[in-house]
Amino acid sequence: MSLEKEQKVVDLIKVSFEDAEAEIQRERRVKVKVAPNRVFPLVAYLKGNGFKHFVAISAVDWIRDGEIELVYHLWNYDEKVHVMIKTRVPRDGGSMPTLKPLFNQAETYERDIHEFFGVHFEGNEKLDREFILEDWDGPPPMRKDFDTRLFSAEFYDQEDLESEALRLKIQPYKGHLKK
Amino acid sequence: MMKLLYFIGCFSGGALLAFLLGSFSPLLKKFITFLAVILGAVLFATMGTSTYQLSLLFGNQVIFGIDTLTQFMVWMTLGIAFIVSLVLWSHSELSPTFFALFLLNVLGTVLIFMSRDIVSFFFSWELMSWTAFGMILSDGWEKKRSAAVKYFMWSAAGAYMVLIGFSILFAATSAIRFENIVMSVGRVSHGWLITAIAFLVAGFGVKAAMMPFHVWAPDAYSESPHPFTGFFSGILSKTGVYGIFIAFFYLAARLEAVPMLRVHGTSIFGYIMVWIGAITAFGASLIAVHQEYGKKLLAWSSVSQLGYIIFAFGIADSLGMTGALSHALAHALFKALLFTILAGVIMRTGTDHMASLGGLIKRMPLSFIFAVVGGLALAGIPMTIGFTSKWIIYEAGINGGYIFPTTLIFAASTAAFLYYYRFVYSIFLGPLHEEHQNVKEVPATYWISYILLAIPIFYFGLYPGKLVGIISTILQSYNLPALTTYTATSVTTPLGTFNGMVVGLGFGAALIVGLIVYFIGGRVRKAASQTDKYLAGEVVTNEFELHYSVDFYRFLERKLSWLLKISAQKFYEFIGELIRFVADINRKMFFCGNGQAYLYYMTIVLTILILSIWRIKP
Amino acid sequence: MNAVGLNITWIIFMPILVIIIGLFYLGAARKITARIQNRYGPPIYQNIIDVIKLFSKKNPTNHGVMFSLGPVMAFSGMLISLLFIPIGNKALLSFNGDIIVLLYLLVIAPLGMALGVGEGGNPMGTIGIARALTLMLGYEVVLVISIISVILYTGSASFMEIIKMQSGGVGHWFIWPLFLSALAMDMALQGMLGEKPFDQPVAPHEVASGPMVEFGGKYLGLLQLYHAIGIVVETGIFVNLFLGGGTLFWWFVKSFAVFFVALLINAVMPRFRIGQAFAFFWTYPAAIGLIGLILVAILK
Amino acid sequence: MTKAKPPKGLKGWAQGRSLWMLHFCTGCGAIEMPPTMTSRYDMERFGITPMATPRQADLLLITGYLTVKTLKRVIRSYEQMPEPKYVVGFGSCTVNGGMYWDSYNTIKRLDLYLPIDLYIAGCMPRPEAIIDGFTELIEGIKKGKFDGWIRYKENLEYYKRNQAMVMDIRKWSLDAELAERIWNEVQEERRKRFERATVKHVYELAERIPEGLPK
Amino acid sequence: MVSPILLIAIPLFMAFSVPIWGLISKKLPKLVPFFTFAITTAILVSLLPTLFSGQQGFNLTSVTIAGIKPPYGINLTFGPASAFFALIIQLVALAASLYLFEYEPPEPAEKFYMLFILVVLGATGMVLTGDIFNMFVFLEITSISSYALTAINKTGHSAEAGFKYLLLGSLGSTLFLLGIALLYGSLRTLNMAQLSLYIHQGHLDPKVLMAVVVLFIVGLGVEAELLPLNGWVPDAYEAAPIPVVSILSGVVAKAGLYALARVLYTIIGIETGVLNLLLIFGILTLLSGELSALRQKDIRRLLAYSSIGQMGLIILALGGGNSPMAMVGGLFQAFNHAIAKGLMFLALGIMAAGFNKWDMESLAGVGKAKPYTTFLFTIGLLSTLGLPLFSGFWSKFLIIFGLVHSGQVVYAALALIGSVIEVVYFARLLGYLYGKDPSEELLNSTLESKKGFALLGMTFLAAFVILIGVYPDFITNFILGGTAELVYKSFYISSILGGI
Repeated sequence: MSLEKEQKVVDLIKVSFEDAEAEIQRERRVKVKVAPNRVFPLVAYLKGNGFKHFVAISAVDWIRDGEIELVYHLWNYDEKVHVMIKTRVPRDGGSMPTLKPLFNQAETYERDIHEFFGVHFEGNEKLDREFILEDWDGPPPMRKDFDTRLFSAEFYDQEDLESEALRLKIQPYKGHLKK
Repeated sequence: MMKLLYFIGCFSGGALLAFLLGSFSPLLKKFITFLAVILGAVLFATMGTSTYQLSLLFGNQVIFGIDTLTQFMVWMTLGIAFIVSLVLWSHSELSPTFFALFLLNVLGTVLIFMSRDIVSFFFSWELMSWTAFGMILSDGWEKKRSAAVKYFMWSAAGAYMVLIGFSILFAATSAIRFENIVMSVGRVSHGWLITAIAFLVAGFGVKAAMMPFHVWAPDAYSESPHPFTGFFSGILSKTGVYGIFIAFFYLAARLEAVPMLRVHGTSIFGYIMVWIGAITAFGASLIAVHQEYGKKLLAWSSVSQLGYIIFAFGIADSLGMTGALSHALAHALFKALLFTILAGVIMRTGTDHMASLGGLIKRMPLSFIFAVVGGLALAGIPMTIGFTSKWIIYEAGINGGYIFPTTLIFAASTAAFLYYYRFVYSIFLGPLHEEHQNVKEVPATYWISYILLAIPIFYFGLYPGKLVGIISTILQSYNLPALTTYTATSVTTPLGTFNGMVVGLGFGAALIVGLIVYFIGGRVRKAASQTDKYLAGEVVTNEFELHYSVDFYRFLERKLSWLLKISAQKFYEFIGELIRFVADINRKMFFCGNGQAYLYYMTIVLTILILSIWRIKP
Repeated sequence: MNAVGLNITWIIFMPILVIIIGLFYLGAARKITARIQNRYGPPIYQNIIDVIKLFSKKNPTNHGVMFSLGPVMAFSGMLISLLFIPIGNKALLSFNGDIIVLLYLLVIAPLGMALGVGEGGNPMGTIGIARALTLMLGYEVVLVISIISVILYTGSASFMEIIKMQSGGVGHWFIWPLFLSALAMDMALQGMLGEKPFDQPVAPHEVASGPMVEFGGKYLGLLQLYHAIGIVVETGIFVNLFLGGGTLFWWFVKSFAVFFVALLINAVMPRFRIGQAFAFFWTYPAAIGLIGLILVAILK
Repeated sequence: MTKAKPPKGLKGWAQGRSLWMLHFCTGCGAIEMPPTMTSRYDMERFGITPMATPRQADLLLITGYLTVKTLKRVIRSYEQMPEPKYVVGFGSCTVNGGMYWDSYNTIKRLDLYLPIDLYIAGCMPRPEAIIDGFTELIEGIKKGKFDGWIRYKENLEYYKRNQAMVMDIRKWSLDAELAERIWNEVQEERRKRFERATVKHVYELAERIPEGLPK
Repeated sequence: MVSPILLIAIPLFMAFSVPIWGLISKKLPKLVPFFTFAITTAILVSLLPTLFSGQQGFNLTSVTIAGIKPPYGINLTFGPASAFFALIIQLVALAASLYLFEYEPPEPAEKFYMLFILVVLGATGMVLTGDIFNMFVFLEITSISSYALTAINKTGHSAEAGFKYLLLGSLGSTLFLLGIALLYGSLRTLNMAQLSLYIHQGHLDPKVLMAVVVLFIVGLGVEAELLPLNGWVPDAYEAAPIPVVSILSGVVAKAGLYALARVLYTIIGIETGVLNLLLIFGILTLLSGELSALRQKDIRRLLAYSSIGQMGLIILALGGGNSPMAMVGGLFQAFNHAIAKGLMFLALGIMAAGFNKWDMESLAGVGKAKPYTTFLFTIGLLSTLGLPLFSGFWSKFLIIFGLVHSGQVVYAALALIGSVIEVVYFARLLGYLYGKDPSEELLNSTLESKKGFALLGMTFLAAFVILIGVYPDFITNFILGGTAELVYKSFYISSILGGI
């Protein structure tokens, strides 16, 4: 199995973006690492070269490095090549330019990542509206330093509520009825 | 003689006084108008059935007569005029000119029904037309210009068609009185008679908003001053209907004998009118369904309802004419009611854009109740006058064998439910908008007029025979076929029977049963708030549009787009463009501002004329 | 006077009978649909249980006076329509009004319901009403074409006259000479009954059961009763016009047969979009009806 | 005020034999409903029919986990149902959070927020179990033994307080005044609890991350 | 003894005495036209009763000048038709002269007043004279004064307009003179009655007769605003001062119309087929005028085109002359048009006073700024549209009836199409006048209350419009007489030449 088309994509990127580390991950899969400020031009460049489908943005919390890695997925229907653009922003006060001018749907992914990872996307106007987490004022819950077990135990404090129920003589669940 | 002059003087004097004194005190103009209408009605009541002569033009005796039909139409006119003058008590913002023109308009309308000769008819006709235009004008018409100009142009065109028709008759018979024309109509050749009738029917058809002459009506109705619209749509259109009656039964009857002109057992005019009426009713109601503004909707509905009347006139047998005249009354009543209610809504909220209204039942319950009453009549629900007349029209259509037009009429009637529901839902039902939280109920003048209009609507619905009786008397006095099989509460046609009282009592009983069943069911819980609705568990607040009133029948519109694309409006716009093009060419050619060119023209004319003289003269 | 007295007895008795039979129709409908779908299905009296339950429910939400009056008006409107249709040779009130009167009486009920739904203020309900009215514009034309062809054929718009003309056995039923009209009317009936493929107004998956979205408890109970009577009345029109009426038993049998046909179609059909449904009515059934009408007009 | 009682006799029988169900199918349990409804198990033979709106429904069926976000909608729907009304918790997520026991956003025990009449345990319960649950329910209703809605009405403040601990109840309750009051009352405690739940999110946590994860 | 001669003599004297009055006081010349026309109107009104005394119900008096009897001497005829047109002229002139009180003419003012009187004098002369050459002379007096008045504003624009008018008018007069010359060459007489008699008796070669007809129509058509000869009209109406415009439309055009009617009806006779010519000219003028007005923005030009259209309607009505109804309607319409259009122009002058912008946009909302003037304007407008309660209704009604009665249904229909177009642009104009809010500039312009005298004159005209509109018989006898005088040649001839 030759990797000609993948190589072509890598070459394509290398021509214009010398600082990008592009490599073929496997068949139909190309991985690119760039600096955060180069993501926008790179995506724009790829969009102009047949990568019409903006698939998603995902994020990884590299807690030891103090960085959050953003992965932008693009897909070319003609060549059938998937490009992953990886970039890293600092965990604290990290910020990326929005991709909304290029792909409208990026807005939604950015809101999602903003809510769950706390990455700021400059230029995204809807970023401050609550999206999935309603009435949430804690830390972004998908970061690795968020202790979801603790949160679950403390916030949904069942013991408290149950003791109150016992005081009120409420039997929340009456058990099986005899046949 | 004097009584007629008093009658005319009452209105014209009232108009003059309202115009002169109205600017001093708003109360005065309202009072004068109110008084003039009441006084006029009293005077008319004393006039009875009689004939009056006036010496008008070159000492010619013009005739004003009152017969049963006149009484019917005039009482209808004065009744609605009374309603309007009552409602006007709450409208000080209208200028004195409006009040003056309104009285003149009523006078013109009444005189149309009274006049028995060409001169006075045309005089009254034009008086009625231009005063209506003046009223649109007097109400500040920044946005209304195109509608008003369109109305004025069309009514002028209609009036001129009438004029041509009359003048042909005059030229052929040398008579100006209707009775003399009818007597000597035998001397008129068929060709001229057909031409004259065609012109007359077309001319009257403009006023009766007959397709394809309807394009002015929706705009003009919707842009006229709100309290006046009921009169405009309910009564002024009836002058067209009356004119068609005159043209049709005075003159066209003579054409019955010509076999060539007979289709389907009736005259070809009748056949054409049946079709025109049916298409008008059907097309206009389909358009009404897609209107976004209340007045526009009711205006198109008016066009549609007038189509019913034209349809029924076309059938021209006893059932058809009874149906036409009774629907004339029915339409006047319920359309006046609906327009008056809308005027009240506009007065309180400032808009008739249906998407901006909604939920007013909570603030204006009386208006809602009467909107339902008007709607029942409009949709032709039994127990209201609307059903009485529509039912006769349907029976007439089927009995006359006009199966396809009748089907269209039925479809139009179904479409009436569609637009009526849209009207009443968008304005009165649904969620109440934030800015209308403090809207008040309409003032007393309004709801008194609602009640006054609702009484005959129900009375003639429960006693259909009474209405048919009145109309039969009229028709018999004109030696026209009349429906005779009726009792006070029931009417029988060759096809079937309708007993309004039984339906009414039955429904009353059923309603009681329904209520009993309802109260068996026990207590209910009042909705906690306006947002207490099931919307998939979501709480929808005012920031979202919960009022389903924009593009109400979008799916229907999509399916019918091919039909709605056919537009007389576009055709007329094309004609207008053409005329403007010709006008420009003409102006650039003959008034180019070049003295030389003018001299050329002069020389050319001189040369052509002299040469042609030498050639033509032997 | 004896005849009148009898009449009044029936007038009181008939609605109760029709309500019960109509509820059984609905139960049967569920059972039959279940059997078609290879299910066991609820008992045939299930709808009676439902109505009892609905009336026994407490504190259904009320959105205003018209909201309460709407179902009442729907029920009463259907009740009065019932009296104007001869059922099993019992004329009830139908001497006082003909087919056209009935057609317009039939409108009171939906109108009342529509007004009630309107005050409920739920946009889904209004969408349902808008759909129902659009559908009505569709099938009413077909219905009217069929009815006009019957009236043309018989020269009368009175139910009793029409039934009388069909007396004398199966051969005299108008379904034979007016087959096309009957076919068209049956299609229209499908829409009138709101059975698939014409159940867009109440489509539960699209508009949360449409008009009924805000109605619960006794409101819904009234609407169930309205629906039960409605089925009998609507199929009854067909029975009287084309199947020759008949005695009380046979009348209901015929009426159920008509309903059964609608049910079978309902059980196997998916749903049209509302625009499609409307367009459907104005094409095939209308064309069939018109051909029938023209044939009647020519042959008459 | 007399104490409301569950219906008995004819009413109870009719109520039991005609259960109209609002199924809140956000959880994975929804997949078990189609077989229950269709020809193999056919729950319509018990008179149980799915309904589209809470106004018509007698039974609120919650098929699986509820997040805070969906809980709001469920409460809203529940309050809109006419009485008598029943709630069936379906699947272990509704019992104790199930596999989402440590999720930051999933409520753990439904009966703290809504008066559950019946739990059908299992992950997921098979249609047989569902039918069994329904039969229990029907029999119980006929005998007037399920009174969840009465409990809810009588202890409304308790339920509202519980709800207020996890969500903003002001917008989502029909009784707006009560909701406002309770919301204001629980603010302090809610804030404390939130702090307690999030205060220890520090780097020591990072130590728990196993070595050898790719960088 | 008052004599119709005074109608000419007094203005003549007053016209040339204007500079003398000017010597006494600078303000005095301003009053001269009004007093002149007040006197002449009084004389005319006092003469009117004599018209309706004969057996036929009306009377025609012939006044000889210097005592020589008609065929040989010069005479003035004072019959219903002459008197009717004289009345029109005097009424309009009176109202316009009242307007002059408030109008500052361009210097030298004396000349303006002189010319003003002379125009009316010439027109009155044309109407009253019984001698065709005299008619030419008076036509020249009228037209030359009008040229001067048109150009009196001394701007390039008005000079151009005046020049165009001069060009067409003088050529027209020449053609008219040529026609007279032809007649005189053949028949050796200039007296109209005599000419009529000779032509009636067939002394004239038909070809020569038709040539004369053509020359007369084309010659007089310039003043009567017939289609290809009316190129001067919009320019002149736009450039001339407002009182002059009202005179041009109300007086000069009517005099030309009278001349045309008199020549064609009385001298030539309608049996010769000239009517078809009139019909064609009339309908073309009507349609062309109305169409041109359709998209006009400048109100003066709009009214000018409308004026052309109205003149076309009158000519059309005269073309339907084998039905007396159309003829009556035509004369009636001449009256109505003169009064209504005069009223409209004068009102327009006040509407734009101290402001001097004449397009619709600038005058939008004037109904709120100057309500009374606009009201008067509206009365004129509604009358022009032929709406009931205003005098124009009856004339339009009669014209259409008459046209159809004389068998010209197509022309009637075309005329009505023209009327519909008229409705469109006038309705639009009304919309501008009343519908909008007035601009600052308009509100700050001269108040209408400062123009009391002008308003008085206009009110006077408006009263006529409404009076006749409500009670047409006020004037119909007059018109019937006028029609009879124009149509029944034998009556005219016998009245002037003595019983033949």
